[in-house]
Amino acid sequence: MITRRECVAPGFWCVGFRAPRIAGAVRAAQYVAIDQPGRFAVRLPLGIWTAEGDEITVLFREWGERTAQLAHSDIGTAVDLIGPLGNDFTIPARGARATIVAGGLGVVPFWLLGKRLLAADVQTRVVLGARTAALLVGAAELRALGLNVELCTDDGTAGTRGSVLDALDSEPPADIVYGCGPPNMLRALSKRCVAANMPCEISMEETFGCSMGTCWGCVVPVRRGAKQGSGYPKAHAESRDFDYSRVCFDGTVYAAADLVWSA
Amino acid sequence: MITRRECVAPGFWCVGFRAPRIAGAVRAAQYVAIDQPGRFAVRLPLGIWTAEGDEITVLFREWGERTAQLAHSDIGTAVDLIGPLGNDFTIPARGARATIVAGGLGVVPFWLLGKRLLAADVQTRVVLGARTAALLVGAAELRALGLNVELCTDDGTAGTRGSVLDALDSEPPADIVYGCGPPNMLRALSKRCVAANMPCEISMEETFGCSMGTCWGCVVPVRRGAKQGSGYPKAHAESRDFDYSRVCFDGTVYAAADLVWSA
Amino acid sequence: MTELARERIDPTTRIGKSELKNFVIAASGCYNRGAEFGRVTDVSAYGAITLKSVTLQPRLGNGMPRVLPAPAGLLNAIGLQGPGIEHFLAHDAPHLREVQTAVIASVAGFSVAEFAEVAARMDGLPNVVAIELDVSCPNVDREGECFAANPESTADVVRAVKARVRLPVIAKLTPNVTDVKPIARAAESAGADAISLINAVRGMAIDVARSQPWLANVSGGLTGPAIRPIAVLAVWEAAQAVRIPIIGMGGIETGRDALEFVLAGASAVAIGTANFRNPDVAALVADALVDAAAERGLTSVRALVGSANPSFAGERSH
Amino acid sequence: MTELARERIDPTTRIGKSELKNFVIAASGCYNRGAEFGRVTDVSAYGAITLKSVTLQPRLGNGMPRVLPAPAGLLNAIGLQGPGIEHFLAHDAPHLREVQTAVIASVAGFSVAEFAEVAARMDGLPNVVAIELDVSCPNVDREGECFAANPESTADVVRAVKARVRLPVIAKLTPNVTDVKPIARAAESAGADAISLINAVRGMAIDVARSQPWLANVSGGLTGPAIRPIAVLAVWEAAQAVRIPIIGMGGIETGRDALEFVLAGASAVAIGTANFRNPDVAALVADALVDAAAERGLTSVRALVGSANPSFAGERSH
Ligand SMILES: Cc1cc2nc3c(=O)[nH]c(=O)nc-3n(C[C@H](O)[C@H](O)[C@H](O)COP(=O)(O)OP(=O)(O)OC[C@H]3O[C@@H](n4cnc5c(N)ncnc54)[C@H](O)[C@@H]3O)c2cc1C
Ligand SMILES: Cc1cc2nc3c(=O)[nH]c(=O)nc-3n(C[C@H](O)[C@H](O)[C@H](O)COP(=O)(O)OP(=O)(O)OC[C@H]3O[C@@H](n4cnc5c(N)ncnc54)[C@H](O)[C@@H]3O)c2cc1C
Ligand SMILES: Cc1cc2nc3c(=O)[nH]c(=O)nc-3n(C[C@H](O)[C@H](O)[C@H](O)COP(=O)(O)O)c2cc1C
Ligand SMILES: Cc1cc2nc3c(=O)[nH]c(=O)nc-3n(C[C@H](O)[C@H](O)[C@H](O)COP(=O)(O)O)c2cc1C
Ligand code: FES
Ligand code: FES
Repeated sequence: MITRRECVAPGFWCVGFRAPRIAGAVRAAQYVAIDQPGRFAVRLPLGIWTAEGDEITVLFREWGERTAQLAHSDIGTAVDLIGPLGNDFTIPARGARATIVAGGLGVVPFWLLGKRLLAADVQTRVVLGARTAALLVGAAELRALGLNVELCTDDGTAGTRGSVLDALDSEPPADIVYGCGPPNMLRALSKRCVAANMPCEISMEETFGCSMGTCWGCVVPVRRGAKQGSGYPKAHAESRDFDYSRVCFDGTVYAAADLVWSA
Repeated sequence: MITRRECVAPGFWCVGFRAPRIAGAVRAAQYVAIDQPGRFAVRLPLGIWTAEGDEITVLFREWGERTAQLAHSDIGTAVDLIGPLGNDFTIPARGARATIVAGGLGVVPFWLLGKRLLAADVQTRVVLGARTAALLVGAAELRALGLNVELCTDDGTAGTRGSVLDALDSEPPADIVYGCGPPNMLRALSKRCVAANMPCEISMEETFGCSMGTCWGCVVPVRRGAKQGSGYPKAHAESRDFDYSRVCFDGTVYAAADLVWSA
Repeated sequence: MTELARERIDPTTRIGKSELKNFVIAASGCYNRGAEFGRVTDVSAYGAITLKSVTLQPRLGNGMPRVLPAPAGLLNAIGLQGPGIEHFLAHDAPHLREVQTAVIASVAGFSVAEFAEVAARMDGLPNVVAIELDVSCPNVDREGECFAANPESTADVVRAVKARVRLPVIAKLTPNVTDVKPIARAAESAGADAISLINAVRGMAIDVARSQPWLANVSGGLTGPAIRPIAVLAVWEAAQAVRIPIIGMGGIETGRDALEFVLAGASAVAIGTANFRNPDVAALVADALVDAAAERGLTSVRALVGSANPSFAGERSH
Repeated sequence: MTELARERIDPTTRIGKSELKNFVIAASGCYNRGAEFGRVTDVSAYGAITLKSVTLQPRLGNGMPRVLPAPAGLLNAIGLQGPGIEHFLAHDAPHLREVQTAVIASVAGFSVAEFAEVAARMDGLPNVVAIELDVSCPNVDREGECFAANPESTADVVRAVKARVRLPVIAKLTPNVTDVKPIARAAESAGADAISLINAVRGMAIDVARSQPWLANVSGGLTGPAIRPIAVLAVWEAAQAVRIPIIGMGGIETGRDALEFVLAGASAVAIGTANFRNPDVAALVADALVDAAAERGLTSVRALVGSANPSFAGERSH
């Protein structure tokens, strides 16, 4: 059931659901698959933003029809959720230093992760970037957790001017880097961390069909042998050598070193 | 905008809309064509039940997806209505005697007609029938107008046991008969009135496509030469001789003498 | 890429030698003669409206029910109810000059000779800028397959009509075939000035309560958003097969939908079922196409045609 | 007509010599090996589950994106990603005995010999009660048309497989043809024990923002409620053309939807896309079919088969 609904920025919404079982079990980077009334043939996957008490929230943009319908559903509407789905991030040892790098709505997995890292006494730095100030969401909620959040925008309309990657240069490397955001940012972040031999985990996104690991519609290429791959043998006819992994079921979190960006 | 919503019997709903222009213009037997959010390709036609002040109501059953969605829409929801559409009944001279015969949801056009007949000092008898008591709706609202309403059910669970037609035998013929309801009832009523040379007007229903007279999806057969027919010449290849009329645009009200039931 | 002011974008298109003031056409069978829609909307927002297909003889059409809502679509089996060409010329044609936009006449027939005869009598009517051949209507029981299921019979109809009329001729193709490309090519070789596609997709529903087909005609044609992916693919493939302009249609409700067809290779789009939901759809779509050109820094909507289709065979404006 | 108690209705059906405990089958490609769905639902509600099609060689499948929501449907172009028969036999087949219902193995191939080879190696696996031939997958780039577009090549595949396997063989047909009847007849004459239809309908979408096809594979297959009227008609026509049992599918979400297929002539129904919305859809549909028989005073669901189709060619139970 929808418990709250707030327009947090033009086109951006935060919607809450009463979902005690999910709220109790959820870990960072997990998502729910939402079935909506209307002629949608597949569920809408949305990352879980916050979880407190019996309630979870999602933070999303009005992309197309399903997100628009959710954004305009009334409080009290019954909603059919499956979740929490997907794997989660690795939590380092007490005292370690972690850097979270998020682009735009890539902030979603990091409320839960930030909370967890704080509880685990991990020194956490958060860098939040976007093209422009209007697309920066979630910073206030992360700060409210007690996290230190640095902002940057490509056009300098909020925080430092520049990309989240530029911001990484300004401080000593962390023990682990977490990333979520647009593909170009993730590719650059991933390559950089792999080159620097820095542990890095990325929460990936693809268009989903089933959200349950059965349709193979949501794959990303991973290194052959990666534990999240299909494990199928190399296809003789294929010249390129990589494997596919289902983001919905084997992800959404991958070690940067396992991801193949050139496929 | 939806102003009220009431379940008047299991599966039967009365929904109100703020629609000043329609409420001001509507005549009995007219309908609205409702566009709903969701993946419906065509509008839902519903007869207008009451009209008071700025508000109209519709009275309907949960048939399929569109009526179900409307039945479960919240008060305050914006709704796109086109209307009032369709023609209306003939009103006889002051002092005339009229009989209204309705089967089930065929009651819908008769709140507006009853009100109009009362205002025109027409002596009005209303016979409302259904298969069983649970399918009888609208009687209270008609009585509240000051109309005298007789009930009958096939199974005797409310009012007299028997069909609305049986009820017709019990009193002297009227100057005009109005009918709306299931096809079998309308056919019998129609034939009886035509045989008795009694003026009779029928509000017809068919599955609609466009609701605007352009798709020719909603036709009923009428006598060739009827003013509501297409006026197209007789097709050489056709052995049967009748014409088709668009219920949405040329109807919904037809003189019983113009309707062809055997086509 | 600079964004251009809307007023500086050329919204027009061409079907053969006829120019249309914008890309958006009312699909045949969904707009009647425009008289009824005049009540609620403005016909002039359309670049052209296509008339309901006219046959040689009057036709009563199919029995009832003729329509049924389907998931994201509409099933219909009207069966070409119509007055026949004689009555049309006498009673409807005189009103054509009142229509506030260009008119495309649509012809349906049951033999090559019928098509040629009706088309010839449509040629030169007031406001009429092109003649569309409904060789693909799936609802009418013809002996054997419908014309558009077969390249030769499609070509036969086009050739016969071209010999009799001066206006541009549009062959309207069906998606109910294994491969639309040879049929599009046959229409082009036979002299068609344009092709339009898609007509309705064959389908049916069973009335489970009465255990019989829902439509009196048993099967019907599925239209509306449900068929849009099928239609976009048909346009995409046809646009790789022929050089003549293509009028794309099937499930268009918004500017975004129309843009899919234009980028795939359509030089115009037609809207049928969506008129039933939104009588103002034409203006909305026409404006959105102009905006799309403006956003991309193009000076005409025509410059968008085929730009997502690397094997587009038609002429590119840019 | 008396209403019978649900318990007294026979819910079973037959595909060739194999009996299924109910009418409802999981469609190929939508249920994987059942292991993943086990998390959220009960596989045993299905009368059978069809495996994702297996090919001779391993296949990486298509690039991304592979799916896109469409109006009342889903567009997909997975491209038969899979382990190949060798790896399947070694790693997946041993788990088949754990599946809590009957299994239909699905085979896809790029030559007649491949089909025969893979099918032969599937014959006799634990729990497997039939072999379905995906001669109609629209996503994979084959030289020329796909097998199921052509009666002869469909028959060639069926004949070659029948010569190598003992299990009932099901030919899965495509709706992307001008006429499905000759293809169904060819499959029957070649010895198929059943046919299933429809596979996905060909379609595509253009990503208007990037001005390119949305799917990496350009075109894909449309599934879900959008295609239901197309599927019901295909089953209706096939049921007039062949006497072997038909497995009907395409857009089934409810018992009412399934009943349309059964009344049209399907001896079983399959559900694909609807599993993605409602993991409990199988039980819901199976129960509704039993209810439908009960309401009509019939003693078996099988007695409903074809009862809306006057020209139904199969055997009637009543
Ligand atoms: C695991 C996971 C978690 C996610 N979490 C979040 C989250 O927390 N917040 C969030 O905002 N999103 C999230 N997403 C993304 C979200 O699920 C998708 O954007 C989803 O597709 C939106 O559904 P929709 O029906 O609203 O839009 P859709 O109709 O699916 O459209 C999606 C996008 O494609 C565009 N589009 C569709 N068709 C076309 C076309 N033909 N041409 C051009 N563009 C087209 C739409 O305009 C829109 O931008 C997540 C996705 C995944 C897989
Ligand atoms: C002018 C006019 C006025 C009307 N006024 C009223 C009114 O005042 N009140 C009222 O209640 N109704 C009224 N109706 C009827 C109403 O518009 C229709 O019942 C409409 O179809 C309901 O839409 P829906 O989407 O809810 O159901 P639909 O999905 O359109 O289904 C309509 C009916 O068909 C059934 N159905 C659909 N598909 C199948 C199938 N394959 N097999 C068996 N059954 C199927 C549904 O279960 C349902 O009973 C009116 C109709 C017209 C034309
Ligand atoms: C009710 C109805 C009647 C139609 N009649 C005709 C017709 O007479 N001739 C024709 O060529 N197409 C006819 N069509 C097909 C449309 O012109 C169009 O090709 C099809 O509906 C797809 O477009 P849409 O999805 O926008 O409706 C008809 C469609 C509908 C819905
Ligand atoms: C993601 C996906 C993958 C599919 N893969 C296969 C396949 O490998 N083999 C096959 O025969 N059919 C495949 N199909 C087709 C389905 O089995 C079924 O024929 C089709 O989806 C229509 O049913 P539906 O509308 O219930 O989904 C696939 C369908 C989907 C949606
Ligand atoms: S969305 Fe179906 S496997 Fe991931
Ligand atoms: S519903 Fe279209 S003409 Fe009546």
